[in-house]
Amino acid sequence: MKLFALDTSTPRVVACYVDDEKKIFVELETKAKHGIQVSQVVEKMAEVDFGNLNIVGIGIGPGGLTGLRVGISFAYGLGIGNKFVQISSLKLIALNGLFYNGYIAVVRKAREGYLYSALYKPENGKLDEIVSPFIETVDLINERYREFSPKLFLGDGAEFFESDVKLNKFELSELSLPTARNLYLLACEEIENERFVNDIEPLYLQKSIAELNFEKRKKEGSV
Amino acid sequence: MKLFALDTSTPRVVACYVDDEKKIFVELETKAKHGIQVSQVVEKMAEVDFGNLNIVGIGIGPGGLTGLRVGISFAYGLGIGNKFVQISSLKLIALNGLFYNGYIAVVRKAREGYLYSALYKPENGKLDEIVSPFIETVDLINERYREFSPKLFLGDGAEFFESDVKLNKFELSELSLPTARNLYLLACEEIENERFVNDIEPLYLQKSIAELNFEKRKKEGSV
Amino acid sequence: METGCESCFELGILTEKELKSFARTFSQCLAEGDVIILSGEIGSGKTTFVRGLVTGLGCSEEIVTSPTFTLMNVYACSKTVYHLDAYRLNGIEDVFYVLEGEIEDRNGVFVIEWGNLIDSYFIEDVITVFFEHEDEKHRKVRLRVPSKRVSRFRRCLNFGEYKEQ
Amino acid sequence: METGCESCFELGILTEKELKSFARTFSQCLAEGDVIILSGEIGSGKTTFVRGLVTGLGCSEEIVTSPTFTLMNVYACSKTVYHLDAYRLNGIEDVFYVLEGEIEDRNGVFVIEWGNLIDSYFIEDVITVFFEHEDEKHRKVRLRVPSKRVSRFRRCLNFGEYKEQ
Amino acid sequence: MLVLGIETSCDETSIALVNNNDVILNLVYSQIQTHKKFGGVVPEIAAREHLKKLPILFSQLVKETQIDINEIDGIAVTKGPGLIGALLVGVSFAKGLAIRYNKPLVGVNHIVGHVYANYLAYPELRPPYIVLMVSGGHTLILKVNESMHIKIIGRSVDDAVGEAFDKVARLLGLGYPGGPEIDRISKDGNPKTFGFPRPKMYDPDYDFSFSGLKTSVLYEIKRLKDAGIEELPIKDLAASAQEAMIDVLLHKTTKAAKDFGIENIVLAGGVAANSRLREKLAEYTLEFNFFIPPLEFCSDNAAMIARAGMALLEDGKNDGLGLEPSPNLFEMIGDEW
Amino acid sequence: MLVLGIETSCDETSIALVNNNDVILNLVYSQIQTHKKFGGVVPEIAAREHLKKLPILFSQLVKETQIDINEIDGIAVTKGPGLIGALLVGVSFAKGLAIRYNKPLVGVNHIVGHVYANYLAYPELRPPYIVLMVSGGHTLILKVNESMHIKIIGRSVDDAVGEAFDKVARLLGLGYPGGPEIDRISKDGNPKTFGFPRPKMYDPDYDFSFSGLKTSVLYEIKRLKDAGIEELPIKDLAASAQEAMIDVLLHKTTKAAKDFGIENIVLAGGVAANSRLREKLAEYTLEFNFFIPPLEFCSDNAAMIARAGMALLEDGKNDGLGLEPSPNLFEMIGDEW
Ligand SMILES: Nc1ncnc2c1ncn2[C@@H]1O[C@H](COP(=O)(O)OP(=O)(O)OP(=O)(O)O)[C@@H](O)[C@H]1O
Ligand SMILES: Nc1ncnc2c1ncn2[C@@H]1O[C@H](COP(=O)(O)OP(=O)(O)OP(=O)(O)O)[C@@H](O)[C@H]1O
Ligand SMILES: Nc1ncnc2c1ncn2[C@@H]1O[C@H](COP(=O)(O)OP(=O)(O)O)[C@@H](O)[C@H]1O
Ligand SMILES: Nc1ncnc2c1ncn2[C@@H]1O[C@H](COP(=O)(O)OP(=O)(O)O)[C@@H](O)[C@H]1O
Ligand SMILES: [Mg+2]
Ligand SMILES: [Mg+2]
Ligand SMILES: [Zn+2]
Ligand SMILES: [Zn+2]
Repeated sequence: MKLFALDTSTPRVVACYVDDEKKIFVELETKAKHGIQVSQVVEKMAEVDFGNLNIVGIGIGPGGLTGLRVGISFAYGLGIGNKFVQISSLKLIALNGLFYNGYIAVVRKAREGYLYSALYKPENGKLDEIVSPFIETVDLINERYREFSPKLFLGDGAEFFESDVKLNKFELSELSLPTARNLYLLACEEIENERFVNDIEPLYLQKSIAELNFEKRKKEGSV
Repeated sequence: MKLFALDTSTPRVVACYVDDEKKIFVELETKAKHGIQVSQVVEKMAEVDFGNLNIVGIGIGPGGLTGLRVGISFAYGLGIGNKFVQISSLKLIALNGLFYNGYIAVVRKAREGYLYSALYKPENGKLDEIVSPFIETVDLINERYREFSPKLFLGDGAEFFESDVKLNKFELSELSLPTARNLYLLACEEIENERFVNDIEPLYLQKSIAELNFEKRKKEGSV
Repeated sequence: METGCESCFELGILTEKELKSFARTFSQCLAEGDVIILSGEIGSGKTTFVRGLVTGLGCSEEIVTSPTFTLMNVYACSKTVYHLDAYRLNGIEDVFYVLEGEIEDRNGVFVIEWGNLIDSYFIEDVITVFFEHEDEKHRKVRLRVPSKRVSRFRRCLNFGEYKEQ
Repeated sequence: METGCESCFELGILTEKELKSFARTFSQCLAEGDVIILSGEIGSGKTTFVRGLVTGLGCSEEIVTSPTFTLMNVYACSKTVYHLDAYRLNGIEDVFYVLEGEIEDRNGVFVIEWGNLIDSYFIEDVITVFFEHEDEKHRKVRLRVPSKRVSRFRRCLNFGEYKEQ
Repeated sequence: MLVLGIETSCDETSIALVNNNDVILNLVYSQIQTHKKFGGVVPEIAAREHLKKLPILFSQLVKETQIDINEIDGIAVTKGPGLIGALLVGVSFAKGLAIRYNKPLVGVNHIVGHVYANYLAYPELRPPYIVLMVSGGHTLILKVNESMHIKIIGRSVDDAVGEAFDKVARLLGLGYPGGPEIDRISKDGNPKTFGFPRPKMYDPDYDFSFSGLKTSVLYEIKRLKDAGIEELPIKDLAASAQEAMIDVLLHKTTKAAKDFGIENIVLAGGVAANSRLREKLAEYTLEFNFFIPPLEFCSDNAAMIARAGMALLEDGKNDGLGLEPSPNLFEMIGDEW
Repeated sequence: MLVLGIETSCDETSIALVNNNDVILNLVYSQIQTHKKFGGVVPEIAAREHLKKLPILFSQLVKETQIDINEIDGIAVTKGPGLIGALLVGVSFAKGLAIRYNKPLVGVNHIVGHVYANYLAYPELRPPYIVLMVSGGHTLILKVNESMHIKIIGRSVDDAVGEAFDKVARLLGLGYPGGPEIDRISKDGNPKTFGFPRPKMYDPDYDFSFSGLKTSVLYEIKRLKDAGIEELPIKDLAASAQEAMIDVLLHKTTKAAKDFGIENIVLAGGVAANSRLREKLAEYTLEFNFFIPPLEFCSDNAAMIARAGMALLEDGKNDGLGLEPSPNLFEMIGDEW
């Protein structure tokens, strides 16, 4: 197996390369744009033979739209014609809480009071998806997750929620970002289950924020 | 803060660089010796200004002796005259189980039936050290940890123990290795608590295996 | 153009020069975040109006070009001017994405040609300038502002060479 | 040298050539993992003995040099020969580290000059060769093997030009 | 030199394989959605569309040409100007290919790409030349010297000419895009019926102004209606409006060529497809050599990008992983590239 | 050229600052532990000791010389031969310094380092020369040609001469290390009293054999004891044994020099400190030029490493991060470097 995987859904670009001889994990977070960061990450993998990959793994979001597309297009260039596996970017973050005895709610800021979110439950070292990724306001997310307890909130939107675990701010911010090693674990899970695809489907999530706002204001207007 | 940290206690060399502008995390595992791997990791941090670090963090073991010394000597070259922080290499591995609701026992093969071990308990996103690193046989380790329950065993020696969590072999092997991000978290914990040192004390752990074996055979001889 | 509009200012029939001059004065009555809809047929003077507007914010009128194809031009004047054109948009859905993808900066003024095509988007208070063809050299211009800002605009616009209701 | 040793073979007084020849034959009686202590004063023939030993395992005697300063030489013969010298070691503690740091391979034979200095380390069965000065050209050599291996060594050593008890 | 070209700067997704001046295959994703008036013009939607279409086109190209990508000499992708989200899709995909097949990668200026579309039809074309770049978004006169150094010497101060075509067409009740419509019906119209103004025709600069034309057409229509004419002479109106635009385009362009002593005039952009423009070039062919790209390469396409990139690759240029899109490439360096 | 040298190949931890041929400061960690006969000889312990001592020495060097490391031109560290764990400490530390101060880094062959110890005292020394390398671990004759190409032409087939000194000293009941002891008491002894053999003295090769000497001394002692002499003539025995060793060393070395037509003979290693050896050189000074390092630089030290490294740095060599220790450097390339 010669696997290269990449996730560009957050400000921290993470990538890994694994074959029989070596494993390389790289994570990069700078002020540069995603296009530049992906290039820098690839430069840190100079010993990788990108001409001979057999599987390309790619984070499909949700997350920053431009960053996601940079990653997915690049993955296409690397792997078109070969096998792809798709990694859920929120699940990737959730993996930071792999041994939590409860529910992990990943919440990532989209815009204007809306967040991307999904809910997972760790079971024997794997994460079960309880609620698939969706986009909503803080209140409605809390509503949706009310029945699940206890909860650990991860993601850059966690500040708006109350976890049942008390983490300090710095630690929470670090645990709210993906790691390359976890990307590898999720890629392997996909490979193990033979969930290969030829076309990558980005998870933008249905409505744009402006549209949601618009609908919200219409409702308010008619009240 | 311009922090560079490194751990060479396992076959996977991990390092991070963090300042206000950027964060770089690298993990490398190849068939090459530690000296070469450290050089390769550093080459992947070409944008780091190693001439202007103010803190150097280093994993002090226990672990492979040669690898440890390569890392520590290198860290000395980088940071002598500045501040060092020391990271416990077993604790670094334990951090993979950060949210486990129980005890994390890290066990790493030393030689001839002996293992390095330590015991930790996660509390609110930090690990409390319950038993400091020591070296012993499987049986005596089990003995020592009998009173603590439940337990998750991590480390390349975990195959000799029974965890209360069922992980598959591959996943266990990955979670038994350090990550660069966790190295960063532990380095920050040291910095936060201002545990700076000028001299690095490697944790070789007191007796050599041969000496332990010798004593053991003497006992058997006199029985 | 509707009549009997309470918070409207009829500027009357203006030459190109007068129209630009009004736009210049008008620009100085704006606040950060204001949305200005420019409503009128092809060639009725919307883009010309923006030329005048930017001169009131310290820019030169040459920087203004038609945003029909670019969708949005941004002029860095004393306030940032986001000059949009809804002419080619397919409706509200596209508007969502234009604004979302482009407008990071909540400060500045937003001027939207053909904004009436997408007025259902604007629930909050907008300022609208209506343009009507009079003849080749003249346009009829009306300004409508949110009711609570009427007095402030009245005061602000009192000075200058243009007509008021 | 002790007398009345049950599992001993007295080789008697040997010339240098005879000593090497015996070492050669002796080498073929060894098993993987065997530890051979060479005990005797300075110049009593221990290193010379190893020269003979390696020729019985397919190597040339020139490859053997004194391990006094190197602590351990490794000869890659039909069995790997670990040629140690305890002359400079500070006692058991050092032995631990020499063996631990260097000996990855549990296969091979371990030959230790001045091994008697560290004999408390060896609880398992070792083979010991004792060397005594006779005169400038002759040495008195005795072999002691673990009791359970006596008959096997007797059979193995029966052929060759040397004396036996 | 065999070059793979990729174009995703605006709304057209295109990929092409070009061997020197021969276009082996040029694929442009056709806009099928008729319910949408204008297609995916919005940046976010354009970018999403490119991400969907580019891999499909690539696979189709490989399948139809049976090319082994290892055989190509380099990859050329549009660097700018354009929409940043859209450009990023093409550039990132190109980088992935470049790394995987270990090929040099160059970023191409879209405008320069339009200029090079001509080389596909006229391999012998060499600078210096004057370029008239006319499309929906651009109306420019460029001066290109011997060393391919490009300077903008004239531009529209208000509406682009393509935009003018589109708005006039709308005023006349014609469909979109307006240019081809006006072109079509003007064939049966009289260009002299109405004397629409040629703004800035005699100004000493090389700039254009087209916003006055739409008002002239609009007021002419009003006049006719006020005069009671119910059935408007659309064809004549169209032909006359077109004539005004073509006249000023040609006048200014040839003036620039004469002033700078340059014989070669190159046309580029969607409006270069206009048949009246092509007709009227005949009036100037004694003094100048005109180069017009084949219809297929007037509007945005990847073949022109591949050909423009070829010039860079031949010079040994390789932007590699450091290539980043420049949405404002056009403005960022003022009037020069 | 200002060079920082680091030596951790065996049991001595040393760091030095050398400017061209001047040693600004040479620090060797003194073995304080007297209860240990031989100090940290075991590889694992040696490596641990180096890790403890090297930073201390470095800090001391910086403090005493007040050097700003930014001023140095390069770093030289022993690459091999030696103990792998020990070498790694020096090499890794050196790499850290090299990266931090952005200085070129070169790996130095320890044997070559011993040769270069002479340059510190004799800056004018130039190859070709014959080297007699004599220490506890090594007894070698090297031929160094004009281009500093080094070939081993002779070696001990059994015990090293330093080892022979140590074992003879033990037989005579003297302390450790034996060499300096024998040197000392031989001054009051008669080297002709006993005619100990000079093994391989007249063999046509340049090899040595010293194991026979220890038995000769041992048997002589027996003879004396058997003859009833209670108080052994230690000084004469020592002087005679020393004479035998020195004779054969000088004979073979000068023979090699003559056979190869080389005038310069360089001594290196701990035994080069021997005063009788230095005396007897006088017999050959008409035919040859002898170079002996200052006492301080005969045994392992970092100054010689710095000086040897300087030659590499002047040639623009920079191993950088790719430098890895070669514990078997000596053997790996056969008889040649
Ligand atoms: N009184 C006037 N006010 C404004 N413009 C005038 C006036 N008289 C003549 N004009 C001319 O009318 C034209 C108006 O064009 P402009 O591009 O401003 O219209 P627009 O409303 O932006 O049209 P579009 O719908 O194409 O955006 C310009 O050429 C301008 O010079
Ligand atoms: N019969 C003999 N057997 C062995 N060696 C002999 C004999 N006669 C003479 N010698 C000589 O005695 C010397 C023995 O030296 P050798 O180095 O083998 O001794 P050793 O026991 O290894 O001493 P050390 O304690 O220094 O290691 C050699 O020079 C060898 O040639
Ligand atoms: N035959 C034609 N005559 C005049 N204009 C035309 C003709 N064909 C296309 N156009 C115009 O060209 C423009 C599109 O050209 P294109 O180069 O694709 O534009 P851009 O690259 O600016 O999007 C439209 O404005 C259209 O009306
Ligand atoms: N004055 C002397 N005369 C003879 N031998 C000496 C003298 N001084 C030191 N030696 C010998 O030199 C050896 C140590 O030299 P050194 O170069 O440090 O050895 P190595 O590098 O092989 O460890 C010891 O064997 C010692 O007996
Ligand atoms: Mg307009
Ligand atoms: Mg010996
Ligand atoms: Zn174009
Ligand atoms: Zn030495």
